[in-house]
Amino acid sequence: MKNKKLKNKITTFLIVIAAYAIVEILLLTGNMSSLLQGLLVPLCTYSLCAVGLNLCVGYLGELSLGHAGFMCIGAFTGAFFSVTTADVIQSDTVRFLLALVIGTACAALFGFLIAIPVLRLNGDYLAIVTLAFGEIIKNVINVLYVGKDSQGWHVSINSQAELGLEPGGVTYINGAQGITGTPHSSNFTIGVILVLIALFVVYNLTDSRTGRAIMSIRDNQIAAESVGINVKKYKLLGFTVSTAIAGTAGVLYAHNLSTLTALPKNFGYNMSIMILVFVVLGGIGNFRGSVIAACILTLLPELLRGLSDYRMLIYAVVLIAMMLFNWAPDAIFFREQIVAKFKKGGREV
Amino acid sequence: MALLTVKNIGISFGGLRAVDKFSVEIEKNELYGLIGPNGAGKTTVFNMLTGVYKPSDGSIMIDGVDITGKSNIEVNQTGIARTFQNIRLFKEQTVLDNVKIGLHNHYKYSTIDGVFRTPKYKKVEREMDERAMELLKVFDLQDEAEVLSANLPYGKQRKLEIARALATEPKLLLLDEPAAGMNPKETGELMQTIRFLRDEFDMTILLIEHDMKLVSGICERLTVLNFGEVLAAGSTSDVLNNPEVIKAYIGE
Amino acid sequence: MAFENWMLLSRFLIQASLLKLVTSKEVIIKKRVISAVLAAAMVCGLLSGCGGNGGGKASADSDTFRIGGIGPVTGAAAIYGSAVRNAEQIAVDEINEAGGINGYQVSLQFEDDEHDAEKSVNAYNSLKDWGMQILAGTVTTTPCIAVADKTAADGMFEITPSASSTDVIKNDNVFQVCFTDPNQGSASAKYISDKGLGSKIGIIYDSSDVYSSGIYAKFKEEAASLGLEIVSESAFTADSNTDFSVQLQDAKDAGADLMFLPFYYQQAAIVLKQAKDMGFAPAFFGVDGMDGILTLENFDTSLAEGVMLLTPFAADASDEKTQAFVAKYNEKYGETPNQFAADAYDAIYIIKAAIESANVTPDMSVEEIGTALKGAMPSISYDGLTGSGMKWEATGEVNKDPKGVVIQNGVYVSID
Amino acid sequence: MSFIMYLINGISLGSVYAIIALGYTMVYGIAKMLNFAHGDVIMIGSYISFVTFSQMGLGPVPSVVISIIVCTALGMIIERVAYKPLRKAASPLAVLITAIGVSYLLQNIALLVFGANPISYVSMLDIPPVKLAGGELTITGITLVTIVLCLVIMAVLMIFIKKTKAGQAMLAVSEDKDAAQLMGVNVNGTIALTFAIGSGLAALAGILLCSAYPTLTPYTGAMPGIKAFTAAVFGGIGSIPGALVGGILLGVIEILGRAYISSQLSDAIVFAVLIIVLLVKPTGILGKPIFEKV
Repeated sequence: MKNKKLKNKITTFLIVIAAYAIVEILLLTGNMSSLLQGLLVPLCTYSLCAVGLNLCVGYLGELSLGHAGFMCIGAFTGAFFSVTTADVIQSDTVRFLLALVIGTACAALFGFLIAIPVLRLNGDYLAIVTLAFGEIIKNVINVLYVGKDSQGWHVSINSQAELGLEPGGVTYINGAQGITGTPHSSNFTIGVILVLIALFVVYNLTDSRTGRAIMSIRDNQIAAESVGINVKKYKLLGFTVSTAIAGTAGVLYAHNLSTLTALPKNFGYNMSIMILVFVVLGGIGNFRGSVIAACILTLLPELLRGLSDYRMLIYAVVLIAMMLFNWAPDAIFFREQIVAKFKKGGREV
Repeated sequence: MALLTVKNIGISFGGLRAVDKFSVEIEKNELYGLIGPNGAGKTTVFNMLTGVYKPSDGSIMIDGVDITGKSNIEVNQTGIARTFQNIRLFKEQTVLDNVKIGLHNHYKYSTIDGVFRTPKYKKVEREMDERAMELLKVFDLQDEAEVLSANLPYGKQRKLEIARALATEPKLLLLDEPAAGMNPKETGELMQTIRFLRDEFDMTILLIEHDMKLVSGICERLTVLNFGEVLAAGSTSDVLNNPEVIKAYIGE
Repeated sequence: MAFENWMLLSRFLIQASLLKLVTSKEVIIKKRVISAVLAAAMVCGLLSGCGGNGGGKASADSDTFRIGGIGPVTGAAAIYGSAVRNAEQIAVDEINEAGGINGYQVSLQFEDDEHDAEKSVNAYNSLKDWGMQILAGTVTTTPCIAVADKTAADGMFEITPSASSTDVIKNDNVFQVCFTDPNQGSASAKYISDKGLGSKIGIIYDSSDVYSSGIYAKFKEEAASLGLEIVSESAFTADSNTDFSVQLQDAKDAGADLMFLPFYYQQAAIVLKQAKDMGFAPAFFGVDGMDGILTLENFDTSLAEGVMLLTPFAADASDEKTQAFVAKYNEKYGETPNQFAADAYDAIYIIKAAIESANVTPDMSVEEIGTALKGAMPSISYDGLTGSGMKWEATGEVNKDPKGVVIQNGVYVSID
Repeated sequence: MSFIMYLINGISLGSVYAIIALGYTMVYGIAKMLNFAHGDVIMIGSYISFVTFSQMGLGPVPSVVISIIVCTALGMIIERVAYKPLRKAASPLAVLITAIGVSYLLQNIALLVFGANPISYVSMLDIPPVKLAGGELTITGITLVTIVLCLVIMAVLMIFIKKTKAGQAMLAVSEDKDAAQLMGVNVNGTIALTFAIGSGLAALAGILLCSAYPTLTPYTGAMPGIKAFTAAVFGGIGSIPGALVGGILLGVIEILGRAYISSQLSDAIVFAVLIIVLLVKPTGILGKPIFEKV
């Protein structure tokens, strides 16, 4: 078992590194389309999110429909740090690394604070509460105004005018307009490194004393309590790590675009659900699957661009078909039969 | 002084008195049986002893420590471990990992050690593996260490649950119908194992059981529950010959 | 193009399902290596496949201008993107029929961005692969800011029909056809003050929308300096934009005699109906987003009687240009065009005017075209559907006069 | 006086939520799944009634009947094709994700068929508003109809469940699917029936929703759907009176929050109240407590 886990881990790392190498070769030889080049960072972003959520869904056994909200917190705190320190910290790399740390930490902090009361709830109720938190975060950020002038910082949750900035003051977070002018610091290499770090953390975490405790809660909370596992602590820990990874993804997201707004499309419940789709399609508890599913489902609508009006329709159909193919007991039976046939055929040859 | 002293505990569910004025004293290294007809409140007593339910009155002392109203996590850490009537294993994990979760509070390293695979992690993991294998050997499960616990046959699942409970290094072990679903041969083996635990691990054991052969074979003393109240208590032979007990079991 | 994508997609899906097959629990132990190889092959095949696609860029015909468009044609903002796409297509077809620009044909490719910044950048990159030389987009503000960053880096000329925030034109390569939001806000306040349209003003705005909150902020500021009294101001969000009873009740209680509604006509239609239902009848004043309300399918236009709005475009204006455009749009798409469509139609013709003025040719590089057009913009003057004598600052902002109209008997009538 | 007006508006909005929430809660109670596509079935129902009533010129009754029939059929097809194969899947999340796929599918079909342009929905019923307190308070006809209809539907549903065999079968399936099966209840049939009823209700909900808030687009159902789902959880998901209580309360909180706290933060207020309610009462206002036997 030990060996199997290790092999599994190494395979995943090798796949990510191989994919990175292939991409870099294609980039160097100029064989990659602009569309794909532009998608490289988003692929890392969504892979990160999916890995983070999979820790929560697959190992902690709790359904969260609010991970886009944590991504949003990471994105806004990271971007806020970057735009406010653009003059202070000269080195782009240093600033971005600090933004990553801050965004991750803030998302983790919020995750932690939210988890304290909320993890008492079970199943679908927990899911709806996380969804609610995600929506609250989005709503609040949309009316948040933060600016600075010689008098110091001004904050309002009503309007930009209410900040009462002196002439020459700068509005950093401008309500629905969000943050504009975030430096473009994300790149594919950093993205892949972050994915590898996240994978390293989740693989090692789940295959350790802590991970076993987390999984024991998922498998049977009463039994876990009966052997003295501090259920609350490990639930909090699992959830917080999961939200921290979502926060990291948020920072990466924010530094890939020059504008950051909290719209239903990018940080609403729809995005939370999209991340969940990656997790479920890739296999609950299977981190490698999450990364692959995130990549496939992010690429799919882009590759379908040729279909013009039918694009999202086909996407929906493919999604339903993939779910049925991967999860329906009948389909699994059918698949296993085919695999068995293949194996048999192979032996005869 | 007795290892476990329970005085007059009771609990109600929705107006129904499930257990009333239950008292028992169990000496160290004793094998004690809790018997009674279905629905008599035996499992409820276990649940109160282990902190799953809080008794509405009465007190529970283990080894001089008052654990009345403590959570089941604290109760375990104070020294009571249990198995469940409806088996509760960590089904998605291996047999070995199930026992290692039991070792959780006795072999420690931090989360950071775990993530970064420090030497401490390696050392403690090795020790945990060794200890867990020792425990599995007691139950003859060493060959199934890497099997997913959900895939074990029923009898072995029961044994694994005991092994997991033992891993928490309890002073008192509560077994809820350990022989349920076992055939006579397996029950025989189980009896031997329970005796072995008592002798070799110096364990004190309280068990609920319907299999009278097992009860009369290994228990030294018994308490009989009927309709939530203690019907009789005393040495096994006395209790089993008590006409009231026979009446309660056979009925009118 | 479409066929290539189909091929790519089918290959991709087959590989994906094979991978899934191989990673299914049953065989996972034995076939792990194969799975890894397959995954690598999949990534490789996919990426190089797309790479091949990208190579097509070099083969761009040297006698065709390639204009790209970006906007939401699916998702909640689809109405704006599809209007722009349709109108741009009409303009391009007209130009090609009339012999092109300086004799060069124009081809148009429009990509969906679902009103999302990230998808918009994807759409932009996809258009670059297609060989786009000029961008007529993007339609909505937030995505436009993200894309404007990319066009600036590539030196591409960009003209947005309808993204109205001032952040959009921060870079000097981006020009607007529409008014900027602050511009509309202050123009509206001035108009109301000059004409004495109301003394107690109530405002409802969409706080989750850049366009609406931008106009609102400037309007409020301007109103204060003009001495207009704002008695009630309340917001709504994209997530609760179907019920305005509270906002209207608040304004009614405050005795507002003019409601300023800086948002789009779908919501305005509900506001008008709810106001009528509750017996609240102040004057209503809208901005260019209100345009389209009369042609909203099935809308009871009597509700909009007396509504005033500042709009550069009116679908039932009597000038020949507008009538021809509306007729053509109606014939082709079975709908009446809204202001987005008009802006987009103008955008294509403005590109044409700029190309003619700068004398660029399709064989020039994207950057050369960008520099030339950027230089030409401040010197051209254009008469279009959304204004006559339109001129541009070098910053990208348009100068044109807003027209005040009032709705009477279901048609726009000029106030002036 | 404005407070009373706000209250009435809240109840009006809430009763629309309630009627949508009924569909969610029934399906959840019996199939234990969040049918994310429910909001989109509502949207389809509205479009069908728009086509039959405003475009084909049928009367109100035939057009309501047709849209109910279409939605019922649609609901049953969705259940059969997309959900049933996954009922025994290893994780309950599988069917949730498929429901999301169905939701995308319905939205995009509507987008292709009806276009992105919104449609101004004309109410079928032309009931004059009721004026109270000398014209200070106005209650629109559609508000009254919605509230009355909501109560009637709820009463009919409760009677149906209490008095009919099929209703009892629903109760049995919602308590314990396997036990119900052993007792000879046709579980598949019962679940299909639940989807049929839920989707039929969705048609009605769509018509009422669009009559009260008359803009119809392919995305009309999404947000009310989520809010109604929230309402169902609020009231205790699986409970029919809970859907009513949750829906009305949610509507009232939304309106009062917007009126007295902040119009910008009304969504946040609604969701914050939801969270507080669930923390105090983890299974919603009228939900049954979950009890795990040890």
